Amino acid sequence: MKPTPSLITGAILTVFFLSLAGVSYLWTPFPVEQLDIGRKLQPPGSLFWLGTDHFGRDTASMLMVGARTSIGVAILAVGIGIGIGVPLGLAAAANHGSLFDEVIMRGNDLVFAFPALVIAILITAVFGPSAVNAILAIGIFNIPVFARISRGGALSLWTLDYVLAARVAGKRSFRISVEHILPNIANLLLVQGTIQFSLGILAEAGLSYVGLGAQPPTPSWGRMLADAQTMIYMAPRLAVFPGLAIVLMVLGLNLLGDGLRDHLDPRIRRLRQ
Amino acid sequence: MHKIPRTLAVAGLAALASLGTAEAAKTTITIGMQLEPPNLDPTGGAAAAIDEVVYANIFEGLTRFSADGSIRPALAESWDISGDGTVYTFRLRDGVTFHDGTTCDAEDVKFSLDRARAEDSTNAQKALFAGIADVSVIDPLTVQVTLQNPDGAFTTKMAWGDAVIVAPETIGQAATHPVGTGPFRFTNWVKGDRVEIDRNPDYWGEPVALESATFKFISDPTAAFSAMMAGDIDAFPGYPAQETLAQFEADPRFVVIIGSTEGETILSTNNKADLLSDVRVRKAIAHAIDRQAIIDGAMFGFGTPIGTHFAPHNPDYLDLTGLSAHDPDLSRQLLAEAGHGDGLTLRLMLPPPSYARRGGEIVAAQLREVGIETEISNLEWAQWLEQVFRNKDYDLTIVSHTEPSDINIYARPEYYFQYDNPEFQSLMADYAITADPGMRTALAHQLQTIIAEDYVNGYLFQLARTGVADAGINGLWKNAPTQANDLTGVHWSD
Amino acid sequence: MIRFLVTRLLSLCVSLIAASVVIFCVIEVIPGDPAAFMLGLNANPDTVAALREDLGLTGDALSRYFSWTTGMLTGDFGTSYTYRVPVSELVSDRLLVSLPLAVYALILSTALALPVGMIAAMRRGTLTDVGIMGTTQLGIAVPNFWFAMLLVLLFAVSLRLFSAGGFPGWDAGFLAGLKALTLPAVSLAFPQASILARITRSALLETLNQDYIRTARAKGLTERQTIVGHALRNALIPVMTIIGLQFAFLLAGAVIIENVFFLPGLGRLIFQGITQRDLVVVESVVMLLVFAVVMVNFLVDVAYAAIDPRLRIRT
Amino acid sequence: MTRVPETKSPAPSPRSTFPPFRASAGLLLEVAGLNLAISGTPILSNVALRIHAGKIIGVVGESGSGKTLTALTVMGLLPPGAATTGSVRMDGQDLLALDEPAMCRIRGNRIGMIFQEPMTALNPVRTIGDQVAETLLIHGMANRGEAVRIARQRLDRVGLPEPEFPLDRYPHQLSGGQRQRVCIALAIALRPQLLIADEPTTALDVSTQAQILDLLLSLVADDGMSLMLITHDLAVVASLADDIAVMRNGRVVDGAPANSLFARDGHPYTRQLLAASQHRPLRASPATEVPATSGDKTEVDIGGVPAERDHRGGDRIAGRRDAATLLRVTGAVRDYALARKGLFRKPPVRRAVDGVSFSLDAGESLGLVGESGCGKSTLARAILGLEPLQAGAITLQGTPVTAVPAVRPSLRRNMQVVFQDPYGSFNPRHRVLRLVSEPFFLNETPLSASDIRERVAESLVSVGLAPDAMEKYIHEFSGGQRQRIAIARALVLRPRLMVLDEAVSSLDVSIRAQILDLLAELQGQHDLAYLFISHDLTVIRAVTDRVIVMKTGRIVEAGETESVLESPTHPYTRHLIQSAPKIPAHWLQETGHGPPPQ
Repeated sequence: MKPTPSLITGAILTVFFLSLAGVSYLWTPFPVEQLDIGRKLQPPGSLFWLGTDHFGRDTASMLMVGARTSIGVAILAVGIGIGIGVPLGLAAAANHGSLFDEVIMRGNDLVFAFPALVIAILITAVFGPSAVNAILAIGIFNIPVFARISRGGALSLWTLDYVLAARVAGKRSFRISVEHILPNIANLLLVQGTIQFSLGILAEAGLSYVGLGAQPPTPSWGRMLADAQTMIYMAPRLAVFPGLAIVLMVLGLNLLGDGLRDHLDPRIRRLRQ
Repeated sequence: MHKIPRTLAVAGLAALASLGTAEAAKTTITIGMQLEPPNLDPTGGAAAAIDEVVYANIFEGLTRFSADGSIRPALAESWDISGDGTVYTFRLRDGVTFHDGTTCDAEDVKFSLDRARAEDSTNAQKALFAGIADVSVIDPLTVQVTLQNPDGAFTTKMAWGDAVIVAPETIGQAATHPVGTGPFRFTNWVKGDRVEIDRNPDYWGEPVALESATFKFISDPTAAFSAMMAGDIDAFPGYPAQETLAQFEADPRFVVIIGSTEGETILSTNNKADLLSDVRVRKAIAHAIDRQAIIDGAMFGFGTPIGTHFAPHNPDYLDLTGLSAHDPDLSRQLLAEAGHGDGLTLRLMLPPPSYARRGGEIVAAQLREVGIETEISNLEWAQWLEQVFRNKDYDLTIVSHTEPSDINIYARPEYYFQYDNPEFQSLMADYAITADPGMRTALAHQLQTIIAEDYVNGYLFQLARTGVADAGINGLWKNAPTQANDLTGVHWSD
Repeated sequence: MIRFLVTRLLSLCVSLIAASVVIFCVIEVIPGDPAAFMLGLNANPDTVAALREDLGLTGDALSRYFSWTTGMLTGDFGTSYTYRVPVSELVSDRLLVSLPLAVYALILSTALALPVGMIAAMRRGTLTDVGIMGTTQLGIAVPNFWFAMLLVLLFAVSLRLFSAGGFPGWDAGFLAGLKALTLPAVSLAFPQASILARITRSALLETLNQDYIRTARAKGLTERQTIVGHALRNALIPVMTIIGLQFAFLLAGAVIIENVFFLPGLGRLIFQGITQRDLVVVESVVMLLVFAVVMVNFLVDVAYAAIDPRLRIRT
Repeated sequence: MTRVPETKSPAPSPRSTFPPFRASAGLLLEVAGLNLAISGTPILSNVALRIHAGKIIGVVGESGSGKTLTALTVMGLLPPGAATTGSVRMDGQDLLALDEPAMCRIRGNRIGMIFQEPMTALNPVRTIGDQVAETLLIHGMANRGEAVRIARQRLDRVGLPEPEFPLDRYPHQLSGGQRQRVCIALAIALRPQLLIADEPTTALDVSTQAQILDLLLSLVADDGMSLMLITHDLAVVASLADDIAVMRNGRVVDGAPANSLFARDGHPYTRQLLAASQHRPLRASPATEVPATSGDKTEVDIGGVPAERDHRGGDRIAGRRDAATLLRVTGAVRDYALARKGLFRKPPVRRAVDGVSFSLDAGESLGLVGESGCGKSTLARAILGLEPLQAGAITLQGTPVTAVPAVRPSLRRNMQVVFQDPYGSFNPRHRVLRLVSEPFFLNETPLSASDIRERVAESLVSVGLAPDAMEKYIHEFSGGQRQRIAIARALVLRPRLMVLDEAVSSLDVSIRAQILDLLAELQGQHDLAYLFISHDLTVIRAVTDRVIVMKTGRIVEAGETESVLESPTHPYTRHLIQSAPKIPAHWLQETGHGPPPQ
């Protein structure tokens, strides 16, 4: 099955940023904690590839370490979403129509009703702004997304014959959910995972833009944008580079998500053959 | 005394600027401000923004600050002090009326002072009136105030925004519809956007040049810059985005006004914290700090280094920066002596303003150079007040104390940096009661030297007042002896 | 039909009550005391206590919860601690900004997205389709506050076409108000339009695969007649859900945009409320937003029934 | 508002008499030398058809033979990427050469078409009157008022009269049969010269199917319209068509007037189709051999197991051993709660199974027949312990089967199931080994991996598949092979009872014959009891000893299969048997292909 262009570009962009974050653990052009007011606001050149910021820190290194923050927060938030959302969704589908199912669905609608960003701000106000709280705030809003997706996918599978056959073979709903239902909605979760991952990046950028994401000295793209905002007229590049990083990362993930959906969806696959 | 830091101290979140009104008519002006006042009753709230709208414009006190910080008569035409300095007899100006037409006389003065010092008073600066024993009306134009003991600064205290004279009939809704005796009357307040005032036709003093004025609230630095550039704002006295001042200096349309404030920006140290009770550690911290780097990095060069807790523009200021010069090796040596050769970790709490957030990052980096690791946590004001100020649950924090001549906070052991030095406290008591200028200067120098040598805090710099204004405006205050935007003297030149 | 609406209304009330409980509890645990915040650094404890009494902060949580909720039912949201004015008045001022902004952004987004989505669906696989899908991918990926920054940089500061932000108030003329909301609306609308365009395209494609489309073609309808006569209305159902969700987001999610353009909207009111610990404002406004979202979902359900007879007429 | 009941049209008269020979009317439409390839893969090659005005042509063939695509080519509704050569001439015009606007003027006006799935063929959000009137409006044949009037007429004509079927009714308020009538109405609104019907009755019940076929017949007779009927069911074609074309792998392999198609020795494939549709596996008696021709799309056994089966003697019917009763169902009742009417009133109840009692002995084969919705599948699920009963009892070898809380594993080991849909019965992510060995979950003592492989291999071989099939995934097998794997799965634990729920309904005729043979053979070897559920009488007749006929949850008739089907006592059974289209007996006698001698 020949992969589509969107799958390739998506994969390239995503791998680029992931490796960027990975490398930043071992090496960055300049140490990020070290401030040197003397060399502040240098234009991009041979020494500082992308120039320096108002504290004299090398923008390229900041971007690399910032990638680590953004990706870390977004991945863990998706992890929370899957870890809690999927079991809830599967359980709701398993005893469809019961009170438990109703409660899960009502709970989902309730969480969707809350304005996500405002609640994130509230959480960080209560527990103080930090990367962990950002993960929590974004993670909470991933749970209903995955619960709803996995419940929808599972419901359609429960009516299939092979699930009935498994019941005839004496298996109970928990074992059926794990052995039969989960593997067959894995594609669904993978695609939704990439989408929520990209939304997580945007949410983390938003939170740290208003100062509620990862705190100094850990660099984060959102806060780089916020700091650069006041100097946008003197050094526009300070605002352009982090913005571009966010856009390319999110674009990569969305393309990867779309590509995977087409690649894995049997209906599309059959059309393509 | 300490108030929430003045407008010029805050980089913080977005505020409001009105759309460019028609080509600015010459008799009206739009002033930019960073923080919106929670309400407009100076006697009921501590927020600096309240005074910046109403002080000298809408409300007036017995006395008032002038541009250079000196005190001059306002509603009190003149006063004389009894021999032992405890009885003040104020003679009020005749024919003064409130904006609602009612006359302002001794009864109103007595009401204002009694209300501020009452048991259930919610006046933020209640301590100003603690010294008053009795207020009595001699005749409609004469008020006699008796103090428990002499107070050299009583007339200065009466010039504070919290001591303005209000009428009993109108204090009820002063929070939203202030009625004072000032040259401007309150007309409208669009919450979250602007406050509008206009000229008071029957003002007792000489009429002001401006027809009307609008205070626009913009806290976001970039928004402030865009609003100034786009011409939406005529003047921004407490302009937050110091990094863009260079562009205004280069633009003929604008003039940049650099002044100083009463804001001593310090690295407050919790003297009772176990690691920091050892003076050698505090000394090591002081020597690890490069003040000029912080001024350049956080405030883009605006601000004057200070060696002690005193405003440089004050005549009694003593330059003690030498005591805590930047000397990392000395710091490392002191730390070793104090038994922290392998370094230590301290918690650094930072309130919202940009001097704290940006300054904090630079200080953290400088301390790291000498082996002191810091865990930064950024707090909202509410959290800072509760956790740092009231519960003293912190090691280091950065804050700017913007009250005028507030070195007396070092005499209060329960104050948040918990400095308890009996010798300093007795000296402070003498300073408070001496009126003779020569004696006060000598005492001031001694006080400054003690807290410098004790390395109570890391004294960083005096907050500069960076203002930007349309080149055609004059009469704006250069310095900020108190939190105010006094528009009485402001007028367009062409 | 009526029974369908009654059950929806019932579940709506249940979620509102649950929401109010959740909000109240979250607010209760926020550290920081409004009175201390207002009185500043050196206010001595008894003045703070006096103010707490004055603001009604004392008293046990349960009675405060009931007074808050019953108050809300009668439209009295309590008085703001910092502004000392009824919260309802504060909110109505801010609503005059947030609501028009949300509607303006929604109209822009829908007017742009629906035609674009349809064209992409009808010309599936051609260059136009790939082009449109590419731009919408970009549209989704751009953080709206960064886009807003660029807009201000370009239109307000260098071209001086628009003001850099702020809101003159509707009394300064409808057009003036609209002009002030234009840049914020565009920066909100662009990402939403991208999402809506993609969903319109996939909904239309899904519908075009249905059997009744083939029946229509067999009756002699041209492709255009089939789409207009049959596909559009059926594709509208999923699209409407998204529009409903987007409106709810625009109302509450514009916090950051309101910051960049310093608009006196609901988002910033909450933000200031939190920083100044003006908790009664935060409680009431968040509750109002949840109410708006739930109502929007309810209206979308009603619209469903209007469009889809299967819901309206029980067999 | 409950669904409107089927309209009662006069009982269908079986087409016993051969239709009077029609004067050879003019040639309406001729397909000549038609080749079709879709994005490169060849689909149709050199298809030739002649449709005469006012006559019915039947196009028959198994799934994938290209019959539907032929029709779509005539209508010009081919999917993107389709390339055609050859010609489709109508009234001197080659339709293939026409541009889209011209083709749009023909569709619905001169050629109408109806499709297989009536439930989704109508736009759910528009009224039926609106959709019928649209055909007129689109072609500009009438203004708004006239179009509605004609629409009302056409709906009456197709048997949807005014009072029960106002124009403002919506599709979801109609049954499958009624919706197909609306589709017919909108296809013939402009009295087209030709109506193409692609499997019009496959998705419908036997009795509804009969009504629709009669409607089509009357339309042809009264309006002189030609009909191109596409189906896979020989009996439907035989009972209706004037001429018949047989298609296979995109070619027309045989074409002739209906009465002579089976008379002379036509194409072997035609004969094979006929034989397969009449096929009755000799239970414990030699099955008729089905020649497996190479290259044949139909079933080729994987792994080289010889197609012929060894013949074993032993007469099934006479010597039935009187074994103990295996399964006993007494007074079973199963209710489903419907949507709650009032908020507090108890929800109304639909009774799916209403007091059913019967018994099944070991090694016996019992048929359960009835139209969809008669409760036969619900009963089967209740027997398997998948759904609880509201009343009555089910016992297997004496021990009661109770769905709630759960059926004991020991009991479950004795009964297994084979479902209808070969594509939905298997988890696509598991290998065949794991699929077939799933029932081992019921064993107290888990078997070792090698034992499992051995038992699975043995089970696969017994259903005619090679042991190495266990390493493959399910998507690597055809429909017929999958059903064999399903049987292997059901067989692996040596159950006493096997429930077959429409197990062969979705298979092509020739493959169905092989599966029925396999089932007959396995029953003999393992003394299995079958509960065979189907709506297709020919299958029931071929496989079961006794049969139970069910209608709306109740047993209306039961007894020996032959006697029930030859001389039914209950009127409903009689109606069922008559409704099922049959190839006229005298056609078969002439060709010597009648049912094999007993």
